Amino acid sequence: MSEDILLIVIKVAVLIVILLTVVAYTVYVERRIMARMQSRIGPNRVGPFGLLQPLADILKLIFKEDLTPAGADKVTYFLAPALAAITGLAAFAVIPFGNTIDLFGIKVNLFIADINVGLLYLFAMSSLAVYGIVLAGWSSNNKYSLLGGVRSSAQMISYELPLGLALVSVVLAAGSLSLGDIVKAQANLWFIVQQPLSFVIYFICAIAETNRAPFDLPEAETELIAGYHTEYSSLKWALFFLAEYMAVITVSATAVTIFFGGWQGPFLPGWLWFVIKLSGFIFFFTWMRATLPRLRFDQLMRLGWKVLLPLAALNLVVIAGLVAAMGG
Amino acid sequence: MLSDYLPILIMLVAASAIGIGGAVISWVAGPKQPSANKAMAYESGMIPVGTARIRFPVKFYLVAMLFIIFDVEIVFFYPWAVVYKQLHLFGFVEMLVFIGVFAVGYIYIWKKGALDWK
Amino acid sequence: MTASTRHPADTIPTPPGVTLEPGPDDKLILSMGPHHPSTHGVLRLILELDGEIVVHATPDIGFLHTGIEKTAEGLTYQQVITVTDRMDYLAPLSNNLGYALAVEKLLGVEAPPRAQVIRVILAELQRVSSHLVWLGTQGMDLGAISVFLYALREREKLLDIFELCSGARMMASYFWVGGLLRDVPPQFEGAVRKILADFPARFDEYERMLTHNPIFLERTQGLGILSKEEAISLGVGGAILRGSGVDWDLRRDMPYSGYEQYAFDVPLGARGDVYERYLLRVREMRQSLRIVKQALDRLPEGPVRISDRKIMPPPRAELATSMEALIHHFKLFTEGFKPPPGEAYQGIESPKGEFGVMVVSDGTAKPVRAHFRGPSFVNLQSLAQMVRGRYIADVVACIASIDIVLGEVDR
Amino acid sequence: MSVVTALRETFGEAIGLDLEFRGQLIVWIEQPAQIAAVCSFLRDDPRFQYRYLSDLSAIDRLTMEQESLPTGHDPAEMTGARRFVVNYQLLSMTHKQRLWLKVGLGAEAPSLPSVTPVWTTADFLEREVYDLMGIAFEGHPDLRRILLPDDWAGHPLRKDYPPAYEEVQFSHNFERIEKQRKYARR
Repeated sequence: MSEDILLIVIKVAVLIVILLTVVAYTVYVERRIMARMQSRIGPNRVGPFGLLQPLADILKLIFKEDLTPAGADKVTYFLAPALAAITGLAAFAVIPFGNTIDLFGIKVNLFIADINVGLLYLFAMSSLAVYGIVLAGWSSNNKYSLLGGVRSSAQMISYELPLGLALVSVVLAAGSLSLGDIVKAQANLWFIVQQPLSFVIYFICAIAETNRAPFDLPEAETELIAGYHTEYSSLKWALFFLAEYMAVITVSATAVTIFFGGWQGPFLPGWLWFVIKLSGFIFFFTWMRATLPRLRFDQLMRLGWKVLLPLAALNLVVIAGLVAAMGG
Repeated sequence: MLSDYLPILIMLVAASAIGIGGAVISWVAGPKQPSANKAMAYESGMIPVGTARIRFPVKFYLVAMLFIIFDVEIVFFYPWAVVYKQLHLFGFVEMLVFIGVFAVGYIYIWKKGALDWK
Repeated sequence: MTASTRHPADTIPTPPGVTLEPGPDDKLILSMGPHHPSTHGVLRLILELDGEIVVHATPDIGFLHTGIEKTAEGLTYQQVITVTDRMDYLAPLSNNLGYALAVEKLLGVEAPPRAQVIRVILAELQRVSSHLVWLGTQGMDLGAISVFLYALREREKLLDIFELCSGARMMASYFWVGGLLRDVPPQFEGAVRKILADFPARFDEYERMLTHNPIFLERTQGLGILSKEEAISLGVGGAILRGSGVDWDLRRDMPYSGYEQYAFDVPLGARGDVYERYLLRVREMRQSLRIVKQALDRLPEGPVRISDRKIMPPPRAELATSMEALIHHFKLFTEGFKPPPGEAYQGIESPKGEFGVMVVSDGTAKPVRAHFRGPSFVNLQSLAQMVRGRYIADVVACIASIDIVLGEVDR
Repeated sequence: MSVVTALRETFGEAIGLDLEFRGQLIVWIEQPAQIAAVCSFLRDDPRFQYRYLSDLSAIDRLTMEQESLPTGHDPAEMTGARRFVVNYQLLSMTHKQRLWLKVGLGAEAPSLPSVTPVWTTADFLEREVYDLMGIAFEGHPDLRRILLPDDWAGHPLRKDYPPAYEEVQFSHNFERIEKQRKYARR
C-alpha cells in the first residue's frame, strides 16, 4: 500500500467536506440558473448574491421538528434517509477527480480508491440508493409515499439494464473495470467520440437513476405531492436532498470519467478540468429540469425496455465488431 | 489486494457518520411538540381513509422478474469485456452467440406481451 | 332554523359505492386534494386505485362554497357585479359581462356602442389571460415548470391593462349594468396595441416549447377522450366541446355585445383529447387578438353609460350643479334601480364555456334569485369519464385540460 | 311547426302557459311527472333537437308579492301548491335557439323526475338544486349534497333560510326586512 492510513482518513474527511459544500452550492446554483431561465431572480437575500442561502437552509432544517407519522415503521423510517445519503456519498469513492499532485512533498492521488472493479462498485452503490427511496415510501404509512416508492422501483428495473449494457462497450474498449484505467485509455481519444451512442444511452439512464426531470417520477410533486419524502421533515428530508444531488454529481462525474477523458486536459491542472467538465453536466441537468415535461412511468418503462435495451445491445455488437476489426 | 478496499471502508464509515449523524442531529436539536394531528399521514389535507399498508398490486411484477434474469445476463458481459482484447476473433464470435441467446429470450418475452404491462 | 353542524374531525363523508376499507381486491382509496399542488384550488378527488390505475374517480367539491347566489339576493342589482368577480377569478370580466347582459335584458336596455366595443376588447383580453393561466398550469402539471412562469409573465401585462381601466388587477367589476364603470383612459389604446404587437411572438415561443415536444405529445395525445355525443350530453363547453368536434361558439352562433360585427374563426378539433384542447386554446388566443384588433380599429366615440338616470348614476360633475342629479345619485346608491318583474337568462362564451346567468326580478331593487351557470362546474363532470382506467399522472393532465376554477365550481 | 304546438300535440294537458319575454321562449309544464318525457321528446325530435342542457336551476317564490310576479307566473297558487319553480334551459345547436321550460312544485317535499337519463350534465346541476333548494329528483343516480357538507341542516337558497347578516334599514326596505324577520335566526 502506497499511502498510510492517516493520509486516507484525511483525504476522506476533506473529500466529504468538499462534497457536502458542492451539494449545497449545486442547489444554490441550480436555483439561480433556473430563476434566470424563468425570468425570476432566485435567492439573493442571504449574504452577497444570496451566497449564504444554502447555509441558512441547512441551519433552518436542523432546528425543524423531526416528525414521525403515526403508524410508521420507526426503525426503517429513521434509517431510510441515512441509507440514501450513505450510498450517495460512498459512491464517489472510486471516482478519480484529478492527477497525482505534490502536497508538502507528499504525493497525493486524487481519488480515494482505484479498485479494479470500480465500475461495478458504482453500479452497486447506485442500485442500493433505490432501497433508501423504496423503504422511505413504504415505512411512511402514507399512500403518496407508497406510490412514490413503488414508482422508484419500477423506474429502477427500466433503466438499469440499458445502463449496464451501454457501459460494457466502454469496458470493452478500455479493457478494464478500473476507472483510473478507463481515464488513461482516453489519453488520445475520448470515448464520447468513439462511442457516442453508448454515451447517449448511458446519460438517459443516468438521469432516470438520479430521479431528475424529465424522469422525476418518484417525487413528481404535481402528482404525488412529494412522493417518497412527503412525510419527512428536518435534516432527514435534507438527507434525501443530499442523496439526490450526490447522485447528480456522481453520475455526472462518472460521465466525465468514462466518456470525457476524466481529469485529462491541456494547460490547466487535472482537478480543474474535472470541475469544469462536471459543472457542464450539472448545468445540463438544470437546463433539462427547466425545459422538459415529465414522462409517465409506464412510458419510461417502455423507453427502457423497448428502445434503449435493444439499442444498447446493437451498439455493443457494433463496438465489439469494430474493436475486433482493428485488431483489438 | 484486499487492502485496496480499505479506503472504501473508511469512506463508508465516514458516509455513515454523515447519514446517521444527520438524522440524529435533527432529532436532538429540533423542537418536540408532537400531536395527533401532526402525526397523521398527509393525504391532501383530509383524514386518511384506510391504511397505506395494503397488499399493493404491483402491475410490473413480471417485468421485475425479467429484470433480474436479464441483469444477471448482462453481468456476464463484464468479465468477457475486460479480457476481450486478448480473445480476438474468438471473443467476438462467442459474444455473438451469447447476444443471440439473449436476443431470442428478449424477442420471446416481447412477443408474449410481457413488456406491455397494464 | 338550527345552526349547521360541521363534520366531527374523525368522520369523512364518503359517497355511496366507495368502500372505505380496502376489500379483498386491494383497492387503494386515495384522497387527491383539496390540498394538492395540481387540483387547481380545493378540488377533492376520491380516487379508487388499483396499483396506479384509477378505477373510479369521484369529485368532491364545495370547499370554496361562499354562497354567492344567496349573497346576491341581498344586494342591489349593481352591487351583485362585485360578487360575480369572485366566481371565475381568472376571468372576472367575463362574469361581469354575462351578468350585466342578463340584467340589461331584464331591463330591456342596451349599452352604448362605445361601451359595447370596449367590453368586447376587454372580454377577449380576459380570454387570453385566462387561457394563459391554463397554459401555464397545463405545462406545470406535466412537469414543464418554465411555461408556467412565462405564461404568467405575459398575463401580468394583461392585468396591467385591466388595472389601467378599472383600478383593480383581478376583481375589476368594470362592466356595469348599462355600460361601464367609467371610460377607458387615453393610454388604453397604446397599451392594447403594444400587446397586439408583442403577443403573437410569445405564443410562438410557448408552442416551440410544447407543441412538438415528444414528451408532451406522449403525455397528452389520446388522453381524456370525449366523443361528440358524450361532450354534448355532458354539457361541457369551450375548448372541450369544440375539441370533440362540436362546432359551437356562442359568440358566433348566438352573438351578443356586437360580436356579429367581427370576423374571427372558431377553431375546431376532432380527436377530443387533451392535446386537441391544448391546440384549440392556443389558436383561440390568436383569434382573440384578431377580434381585439378589429374592435380597437373601430372604437367609436361617445358615452359609455346609458343616459337613463334611473339606471346609471349621473356624471360626478353634475352633482355639484343639479339637484335632480343629486337625488338620482342618492337613490341609485342607496336603493338601486328596479327592473320590471320578469326573468332573463343570458349565456355568454366565457373562456371556459357557456357562462349563464339567470336573474329573476319581482320589481324590487334586489334580485329575487340570481343563478349562475358556471362552465367549470359543468365541465368538471366530464373528469370521471376521462380518467377511468388511466394513471394518476393522467388525472393531473386531465384536470388541467378541463381548466377548472374552483371559485366558480363551488361559488 | 312551432315547438309549443308540437308539445301541445304530444303532451296535451301537461303543457301549460307559453309566452315570450324579451325574446325568450318560456313554456310551463303543468305536470311535473312529465318533465323527463318532455325533455326526452325535445332532445330527440328531429325538428327541434334540443340536445344540449345549458342550465337547470330553481326559484323559491315564498316572499314574492302576488302582483309583482314575473310574467307568466300564476299568482293564485304561488306559495302553496307551486312555491318552487324549476327552470330548464334547453339549447338547440342546430337551430341556434333556446327554450325555457318551467315546472311549478308544491311547498311540501317538492320532487320531480330526474332528467339525468336525458342529459348526463343534469347530474351535478340537479344535485346543486337538491343541495341548495331542497328539491328531490326521483331517479337521480346519486342524489347527495354537492356543495355543502353532508350533514348540513336546511337548504340555504330557500327564502325561509335566513342570511347570516342583517340588512341596513332605509325607508325603502322596511317592509322587506319585516317580511324576513319571521325567518330570522333566533
